[in-house]
Amino acid sequence: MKKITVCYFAMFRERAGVASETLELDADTAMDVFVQTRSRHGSDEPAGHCKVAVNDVMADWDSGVDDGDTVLLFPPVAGG
Amino acid sequence: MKKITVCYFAMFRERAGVASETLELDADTAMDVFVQTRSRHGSDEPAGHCKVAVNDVMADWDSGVDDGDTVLLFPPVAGG
Amino acid sequence: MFAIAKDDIAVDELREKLKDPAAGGYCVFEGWVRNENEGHEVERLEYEVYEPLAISEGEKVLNEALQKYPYRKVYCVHRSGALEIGDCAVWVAVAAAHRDEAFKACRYIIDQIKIRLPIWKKEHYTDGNSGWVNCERCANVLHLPSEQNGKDG
Amino acid sequence: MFAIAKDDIAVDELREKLKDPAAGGYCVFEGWVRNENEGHEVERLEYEVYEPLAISEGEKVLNEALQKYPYRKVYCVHRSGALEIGDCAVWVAVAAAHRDEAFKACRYIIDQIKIRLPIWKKEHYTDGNSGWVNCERCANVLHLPSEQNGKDG
Repeated sequence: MKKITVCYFAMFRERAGVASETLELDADTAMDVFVQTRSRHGSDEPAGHCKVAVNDVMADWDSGVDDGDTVLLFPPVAGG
Repeated sequence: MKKITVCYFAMFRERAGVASETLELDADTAMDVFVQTRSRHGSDEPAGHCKVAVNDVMADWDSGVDDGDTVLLFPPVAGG
Repeated sequence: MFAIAKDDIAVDELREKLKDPAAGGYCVFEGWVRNENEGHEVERLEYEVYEPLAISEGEKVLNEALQKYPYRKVYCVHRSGALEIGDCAVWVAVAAAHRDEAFKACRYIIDQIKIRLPIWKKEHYTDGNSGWVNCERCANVLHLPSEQNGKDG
Repeated sequence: MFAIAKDDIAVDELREKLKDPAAGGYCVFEGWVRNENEGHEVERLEYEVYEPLAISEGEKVLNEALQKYPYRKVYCVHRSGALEIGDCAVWVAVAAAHRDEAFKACRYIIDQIKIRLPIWKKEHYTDGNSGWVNCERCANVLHLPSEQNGKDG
């Protein structure tokens, strides 16, 4: 198990009811974090619509995550 | 012979030394007017680079011209 | 230069920053808050922006545009916070030697900003409802295969 | 609305004319006087405009753009007279529901204005020379066959 800080944005944050939380997860990749926190961010969005960053750097869904990392889960963006 | 008022613009006007003049020309089309006034507007530009208007309406080079018409000869344009 | 603005974007002042004696073409795009979206009457909206990554990703977009369509100067500002109908939500300005690069760089930048930056738009409708707006490209993105294999947490 | 301006184009005021609550995209193109053209150092320039036909042909271009890329509002102003480096020679603004029409209509308008309107540009160079600038499309236009048959006057 790894200690991962997960940050939720926009609709994810509204559904989770918190902007961030630190969880013990059995996660190897950013995708694992996304899937294992579904009951928190409540999203049935496909991950392909969403984006992820690890430690404030944009990342791929198969990017690895380590103990102590911060994973930012971004719902579908809509700038402009 | 037809009495045609010919108006010169930009480099054509500079070369002709006048903005307009009324000439007696044996001209059936706007192209005839362009060609027969070459010694006035001094242009060796192909007509395809230039434009013509008859009585303040944009015209084609094969547009007919009548006695009393005003033909405007436009050298290559460069707006913008 | 990419920036996030918490208040009205000062378009008149910003234009001055683009001035360049070697620039012959200047193209601006502004995104304005419309009174309607997909059949819903919009009253106002809110942008949520994750600034650290919006700015770094925004700067990346500007640099990509520079490589593709060499320009002389660029400036882009995106709003955060509450906006009313008619407000300017995003402002992209490019000054280039010729108009072709100015238009193409400007278009590239706004297109990328809309799909890449961590910015979210919540619309408030006149009927009292509200909703987060989906990315315009989402309809074209497929589910990722690896997602199906994950463990649900 | 297409207009010819004898003095500085008041871009800040003109922007207000495009405001429309149903417009989500606003695209502007400005042509600025550059300090260089085809290797010549430019000091200043003059535009000669034949107003009656520049305006009617300009309005025609705006209408064509409306048919091709339906927009909400449009405004275009072209300068006449003497201009200095950095001055705005032409200003084209389009407000549309979405950005695609705004960009495309704006581009269509400036492209057509440059090749169709009876407007001529005389550049004055720092070396004291001056010259009328040729249309950018001229290189692509062929001699007309009928021209060879004409009688020289």
